[in-house]
Amino acid sequence: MDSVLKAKKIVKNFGGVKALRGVDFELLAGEVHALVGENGAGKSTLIKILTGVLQPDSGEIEYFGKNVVLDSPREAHELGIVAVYQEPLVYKHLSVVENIFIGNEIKKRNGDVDWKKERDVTRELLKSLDIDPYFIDEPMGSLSTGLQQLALIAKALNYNAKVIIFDEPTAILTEHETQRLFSIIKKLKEKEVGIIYISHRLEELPQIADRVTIMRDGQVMGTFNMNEINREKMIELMAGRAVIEEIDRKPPKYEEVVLEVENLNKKGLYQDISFKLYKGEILGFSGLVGAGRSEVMQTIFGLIKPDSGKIKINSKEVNIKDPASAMNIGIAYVPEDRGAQGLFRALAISFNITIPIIDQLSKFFGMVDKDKEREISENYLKWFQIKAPSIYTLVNNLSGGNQQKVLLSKWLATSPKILILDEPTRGVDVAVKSQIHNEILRLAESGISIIIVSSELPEIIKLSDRVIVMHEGRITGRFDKKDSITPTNLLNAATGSRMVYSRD
Amino acid sequence: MMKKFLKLMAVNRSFFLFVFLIGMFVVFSFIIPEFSTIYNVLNMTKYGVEIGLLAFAETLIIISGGGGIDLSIGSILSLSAMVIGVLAGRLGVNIVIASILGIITGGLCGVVNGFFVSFLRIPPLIVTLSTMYVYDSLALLIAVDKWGNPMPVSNFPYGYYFIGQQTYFNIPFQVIAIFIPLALMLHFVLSKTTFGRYLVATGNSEVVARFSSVPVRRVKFTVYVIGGFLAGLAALIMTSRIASARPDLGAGLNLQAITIAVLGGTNIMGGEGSILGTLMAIVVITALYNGLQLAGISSIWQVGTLGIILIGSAIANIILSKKFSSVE
Amino acid sequence: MELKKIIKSRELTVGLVMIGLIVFFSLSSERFLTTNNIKNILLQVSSIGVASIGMTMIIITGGIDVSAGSILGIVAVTLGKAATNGFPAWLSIILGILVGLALGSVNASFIALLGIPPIIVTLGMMSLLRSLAYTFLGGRWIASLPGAVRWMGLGKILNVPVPIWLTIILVAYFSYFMRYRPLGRYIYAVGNSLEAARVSGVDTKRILFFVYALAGLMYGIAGAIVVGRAGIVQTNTGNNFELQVIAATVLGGTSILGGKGTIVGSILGSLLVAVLSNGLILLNVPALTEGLIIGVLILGSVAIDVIKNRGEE
Amino acid sequence: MKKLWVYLLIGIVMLLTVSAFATYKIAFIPKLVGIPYFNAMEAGGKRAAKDLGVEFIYTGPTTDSVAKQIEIIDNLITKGVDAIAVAPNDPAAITPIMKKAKEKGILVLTSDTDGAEGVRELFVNQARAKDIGYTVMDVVAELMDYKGKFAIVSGGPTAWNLNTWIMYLQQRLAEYPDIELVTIRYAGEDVQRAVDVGLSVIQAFPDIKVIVGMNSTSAPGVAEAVELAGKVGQIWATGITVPSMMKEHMKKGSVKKFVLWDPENLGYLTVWAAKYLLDGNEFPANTPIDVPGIDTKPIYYPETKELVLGPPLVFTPENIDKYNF
Repeated sequence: MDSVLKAKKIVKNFGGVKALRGVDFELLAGEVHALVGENGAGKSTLIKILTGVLQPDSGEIEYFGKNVVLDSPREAHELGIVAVYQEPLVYKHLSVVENIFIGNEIKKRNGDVDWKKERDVTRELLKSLDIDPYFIDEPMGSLSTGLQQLALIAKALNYNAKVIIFDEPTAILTEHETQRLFSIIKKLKEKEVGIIYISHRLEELPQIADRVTIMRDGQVMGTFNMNEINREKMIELMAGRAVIEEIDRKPPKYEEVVLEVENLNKKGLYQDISFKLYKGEILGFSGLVGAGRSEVMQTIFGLIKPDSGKIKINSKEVNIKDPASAMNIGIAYVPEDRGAQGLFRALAISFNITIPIIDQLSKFFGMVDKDKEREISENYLKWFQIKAPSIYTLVNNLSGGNQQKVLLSKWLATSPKILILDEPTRGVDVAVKSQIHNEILRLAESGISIIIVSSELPEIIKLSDRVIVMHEGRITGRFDKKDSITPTNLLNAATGSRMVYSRD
Repeated sequence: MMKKFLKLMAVNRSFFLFVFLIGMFVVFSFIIPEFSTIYNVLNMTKYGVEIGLLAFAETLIIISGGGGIDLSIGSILSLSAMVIGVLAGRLGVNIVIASILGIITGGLCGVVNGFFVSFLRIPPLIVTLSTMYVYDSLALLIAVDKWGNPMPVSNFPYGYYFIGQQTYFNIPFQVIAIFIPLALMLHFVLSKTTFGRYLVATGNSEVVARFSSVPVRRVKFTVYVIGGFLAGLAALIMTSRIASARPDLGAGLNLQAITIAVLGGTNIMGGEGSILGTLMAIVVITALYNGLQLAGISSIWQVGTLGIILIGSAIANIILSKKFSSVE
Repeated sequence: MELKKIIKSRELTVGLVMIGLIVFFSLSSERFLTTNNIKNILLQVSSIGVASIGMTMIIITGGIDVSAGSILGIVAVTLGKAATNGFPAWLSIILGILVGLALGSVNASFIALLGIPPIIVTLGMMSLLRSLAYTFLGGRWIASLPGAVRWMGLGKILNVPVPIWLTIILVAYFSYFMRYRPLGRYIYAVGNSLEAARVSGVDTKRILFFVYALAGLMYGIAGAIVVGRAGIVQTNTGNNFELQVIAATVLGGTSILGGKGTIVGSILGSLLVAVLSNGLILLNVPALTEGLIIGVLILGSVAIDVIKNRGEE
Repeated sequence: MKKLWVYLLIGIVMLLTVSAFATYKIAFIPKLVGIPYFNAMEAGGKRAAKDLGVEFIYTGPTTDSVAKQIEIIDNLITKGVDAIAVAPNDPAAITPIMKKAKEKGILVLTSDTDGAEGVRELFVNQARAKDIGYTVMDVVAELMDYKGKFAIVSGGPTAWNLNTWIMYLQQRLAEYPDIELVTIRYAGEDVQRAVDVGLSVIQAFPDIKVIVGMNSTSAPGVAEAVELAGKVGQIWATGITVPSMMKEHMKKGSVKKFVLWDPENLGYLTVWAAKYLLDGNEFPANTPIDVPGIDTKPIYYPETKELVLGPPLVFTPENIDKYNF
C-alpha cells in the first residue's frame, strides 16, 4: 500500500510546554490507523498540525510523497485532509445543509450557491450513512449531539477526502450508531481512503483498526499491527505503568428506597417514566443518544418541568422547581456536556468546585469564606489527583480528564445522597476512567445512591447493579439481575423491543 | 523588573489605567500650573460621581452576560430626577420623601427592565432600547407645565443642596459620603460575596450556571434593579448639584457609561470586569476632561481624545499581551 | 417545513404588527394610505434602511457598530465641503461615499486584522470621528448646497424618488447575496462559530473585513441620501443615527449574539418605527407621548415573538 | 537671517504688548458649540475683543447639556478669568456655580438666555422673550392674512427658551380669534428629522397655511418639507433661524419672512458690556446707549439688570443679503 500522509520529526512547543518532541507518523492508503494515548499525550496537537490548524515548530509533512506546508485548514481541505473533531464544531443557527457545505459550496455557473443540488447531495450523503435525511433543513442546534456528529461525518465525506481523521467519533455515539459508523469506515477503506482513528475505547480498536500508534508525553511509543498487540500492552505503553486495580464491592441491600419516580411525562421528551432507586445502589440508564435519558435526569434535577408525574424522596412527594431545591434535598447531577453544561472554562478550578455550595461557604453579608474555599478545593485536588499547578488554575488549561475530575469534585462537594452521573467518563483516557469507576464504586459502598447514564455498554455492565433501558422516550427494558445485564439484552431493548427482567 | 511591570500592565486593566493616569498627571502638571493643585484635584472629583454611578451600573449589567447592556440608564436618571423635582418643587412634598420616591422610581425602572430581560428572556438591548423611549417620554410628560411645555423644576428647598454642593476641606460631600462608600461596597459585593460569584458565573455561561444551581434569573433581575437604583441615586446627586431637575438630564449618558465600563476592562460578552477597573476609568476620564479644559483645548476634542484613548489602550493591550503572555 | 419556519420568524411578527398598525391608521385617518404619505414614509426609512443592511451583516457576525452615525457625519461633511469647493456634483457624491467605505475599512482593519473587540473600536471611532467632523467644518454648517449634489435625496427616476430606488435595489441585492452568494453564507458561518468557520477553511479575517468595510459603504450611501434630503450639513449630522439603525436591525429579528437575522427583517423593523411615528402625527397624538408609544410597541411586538417561540429551545 | 531676527523681535514685542493690554480675560459659554447661531456670537465676541483689547475665551459643550456647562464654568474658575458670560441651558441650574464664580471675584453675566437670578450682574438680552414670541406670532398672522391654521415644529421638547417663546406665542395667539394652532411637534437639532416631521405634519393637516420652525434646524427643515410636498405658494414656512439657512428657501419661494436678531451684535455687546462693567462703569438707565461697533442702540433696564440689544429682526427678501451669518 502507498503512503498517503507522512509526518517526520514534528516538534511543537506551547510557551514552555513541549507538546510534541519529534513525532514520526505514517498513514497508508486504505488503512485505518488508530492513534491512542492518554489525554495530553499530544494526539490532538498532532492532528491539528496535520490539518493545518497549527503549524509545527520544526519537522516535515509529506503528502503522497511530496513535501507540503499546511498553513491553514483551507489548504489541508483542498489537498483532501479532513478532520471530524471530538467536540462537534457546528453552526447552530444554520441548517444541516449549510453546515455541510460551508467552505465547500456547490456553485451555479454564476457563482451562486446551488441550494437545490446541495440539498440533493446532503440527502444522498445521509442515506449512504443509513440516516433518514428528514432533518436537513433544521437548524443544527436543534439536533441531538449524536445527529450533529453524524452530520459532521457526512460533511467530511463530502470533501472527497483522501485522509479522514476521526477524533473520538464514538465518544458521543451509542453502540448502534457506532456499528453504523464502523460500516461506513469499512466502505471508505475500500475507496483507498486513509483513516486516522483516535479513541479511548481500546476495546473497539480490534474491530476496526489495522494498525495502532501509541503516544505518550509528546512522543511515539511505537506502531504495531493490530493483531500483534493486546489491550494490556497498549495500556502499559500509554501509561508507562500497570493499570489501576479495580476494587470489589458488595452488592447493595435493596431495603431503603431513596428516590421514586412515578409516571413522569413531558411531551416530546419522555413518557410514563417510573422507577425506584435504592440506597447504596448503582442504577444504570442505557439507550441510544436521544432516547430521553438525560432529559429524565434533568427533570429530577429541576432543570425541566414535567407535564405530569410524581417524584418522591424517601417516600415523600417533593416539588423540585429548580436545581437549587434539588440540591437542597441531596440530589446532584453531573451533566454530560462538560464544556457547555458542566464547567466555567474561563474560570478557576476553585470557583468551579465551590459554585454550587458557595452559599454555605459564606460568612456575614454573604462574604465568601476564602479559607474554606481553598480547603475544600485543595482537598479535591489531592483526593482526585487533579494535575494542576494550583486551585486557581483556569479550567481551560487542564486536560479533558482533569476537567472531568473537577466536574465530579464540584458535585461531590455538595455531599449528595443521590448522585446522577450523565456520561461520567466521556472523552477521558483509560487511566482516568478506571480511577473514576473506582470512585463511583466506593461512593456507592459508602451509601450514596447513584444513577449512571452512559452510552458505553461496557461501562454500564461493569458498574450497574440494575439497568433501565430507554428508547424514544419510553422505558423499554428493566434488568435487575446481574446476569441478565448483557450487551445483547441491552441492545435489543435500546432498539425498541420491550424486555423486562425485573422485580418490580 | 521592567518585564514584570509590562506584564502586569498587559494582564491587569486597573494597573494599566493607573500607569496611564500617572503619566497623564505628570504631563498635565507640566503644561497647566492649575492642574495639580489640591483644590483642582479635589474639585474635579465631583464631576465623576454621577457618570461613575451609571458606569458601575453598566459594569454589573454587562458582566451578567447574554448581551447584557442598559441603554435606558440615562433615561432612568432623567425620570428619577423629574420625579424628585415635580414632587418637591411643584407638589410641595417633603424633600426627603420626594428624594426617596425618586430613587425608588429608579429602582422600579430597573425592575421593569429586569423583568423583561430575565423572566421574559427578551434580549437586553431591545428591552432597554424600548424602555429608553418610554422613560424619556414619561420624564417629559410629568415635566409639563400649564402651557403644555416640559419645563425644568428648580425651586428645591435650600437644605437639599448639601448633597451635591457641600464640600469639606474642598472634598465634595457626594464623593466622600456617597460615591466612595458605594464604590467600596459594590467592589466588595462583586469580588467577595456569593452574589458576586453568581454574577460572574451567570455571565460566563448561563447554561453552566443553571446546571450549577445558580439562581440565574434572580441574579440577572437583581443587577438591573441595582442599575436602576444607582441611576436614581445619580439623579438625586445631580439634581442637588445643579439645583435643577430636567427631563433631559441623562441624555447621552448611556453610551458614555458603557464606554467607561468597557475602558475599565469590562468584557462586553459578559463574565469579566471589575469595579476597580471601572473606577480607574472614571478617574482617567474625569482627569482627562479637566486637563483638556484647563489647557484650553476645544471641548470638541474631549470626546475625540476619549476615542483615541479607547482604541489606543486596546492596541497597547494587544501589543503588551502578545509580548508577555507567552513568557511564563 | 418552510411554512413552519415562516410562522416562527420574527419577520412575520413584525410584519403583522405593522399591518395591524397600517389598518388602524388608515381607518383613523384617510390621509394615511395615500401615495404621497407612503412616499413620505419610504423616504424617511431610506437612509436607516440602507445603513441597516451593513448593520445587519455586522450583528450577524456577532459584532456591533456604534460608529455608524459618526461615519455618516463625516460622509456628509466631505460631500458638502467638496460640493461647495467647486467639485462637480457627481464627484462630490462619489467622494463622500468613498470616505464612508474608507472609514468602514479603518474599523475593519482594527477589528479583523488586529482583533480588537468591535464595541471598543466603534465606540472609539464614534467619539473620534465626531470630533473630526466638527474640526473639518470649523463649527460652521454648510447650507445652500447646489441642487445637483442633492440628487441622491431629491432625484427621481420614473417619478419614484432615488432614495426609494436605492433602498429597494440594495435590499433586494443583499438579501439575494446573503442567501445565494458563498460570501453571504460565510457571514452567517462566522457569526455562528468563528472557530468552526476557520476550521472549514473560511478566511474569517477577510469576511470580517468585508462586513465592516461594506457597512461603511452603506453608511456612505445613507449619508449621501441624508445630505440630499436635508440640504444642510450640520456639525452633528448623524447624531444618534446608530441607535436608530441598531434598533431597526434588532427589532427585525437579528440576534445581538450573532448567527441569525435577515436584511428584510431589518427593513421591516425600520418601517415599523417610521409607520408608527408618521401615523402618530397624522392622528395628532400629543408629541410627548410618542416615545412612550414607540417603546411599548417595540417591546410588545418582540415579547409576542419571544412568547410565541417559547418551548422551542 | 538678520531679517528673521527682526521679525522674531517684532513678534515678541507684539506678544508682550498684547498680553500687557489684554488686561481682562472674558469667557463666553454658549449653550453648545458648532451651530451657526453661536458661531455668529463667537464672531461678534472676537471682533469686540479685538476692538477693546481684551482676551476672549469661547468654550462650550457639544450638546445642549447644562451639566457640561457647569463643569466648564468650574474649570474656568479654576483657571482664573475676569468675567464669565453664559447662555445657560437651564436658567436655575447654573445658579450655584455662578455664585461660586462671584465669590471668587469674577464678574458673572448671562447672555442670550437669562439665568442665575439674583447672582448675575447683567443679562445681555437679544430681545425680550415676549417680543420674540409675539413677533413670530405676528409674522405668522400676517403670512396667512389673519385667518386659518398653522403648525409648529420645535427643537428639543426640553429647550427652555424655545418653550418660553412658544408660551408667549400662544399668549399672543389669543388675540387672533380666526387663527388656530393645530399641533406642536419636536424634531430635535436635526434638519433631516425636521424635514420628515414637516412632511408628516403637512400630510396630516393639508389645510394649514403656515408652518413654523422654532429653532435653527427646524426652520430650514420645514421649508424643505414645504418644497418637497409641492406646497410652495400654499403653505409658508417661517420661524426663528439664521439667515444663511434660509436664503436658498427664500429664492425657492417657500419662505417670505422669518425672525431673528443679529447674534453677532449680541456677541459683540456681551463682551463690550463685560469690559464696561469690569472697568467700573455703570450703565445709564432706560436710555439708548451708544455702543461703537454695533448698529443698534441697546437699552439698560436697571430693575431687571437687563441690557437689551433691540427688537427682534424680521428678515425679508429685501434685507436678507445684508447678513452673512
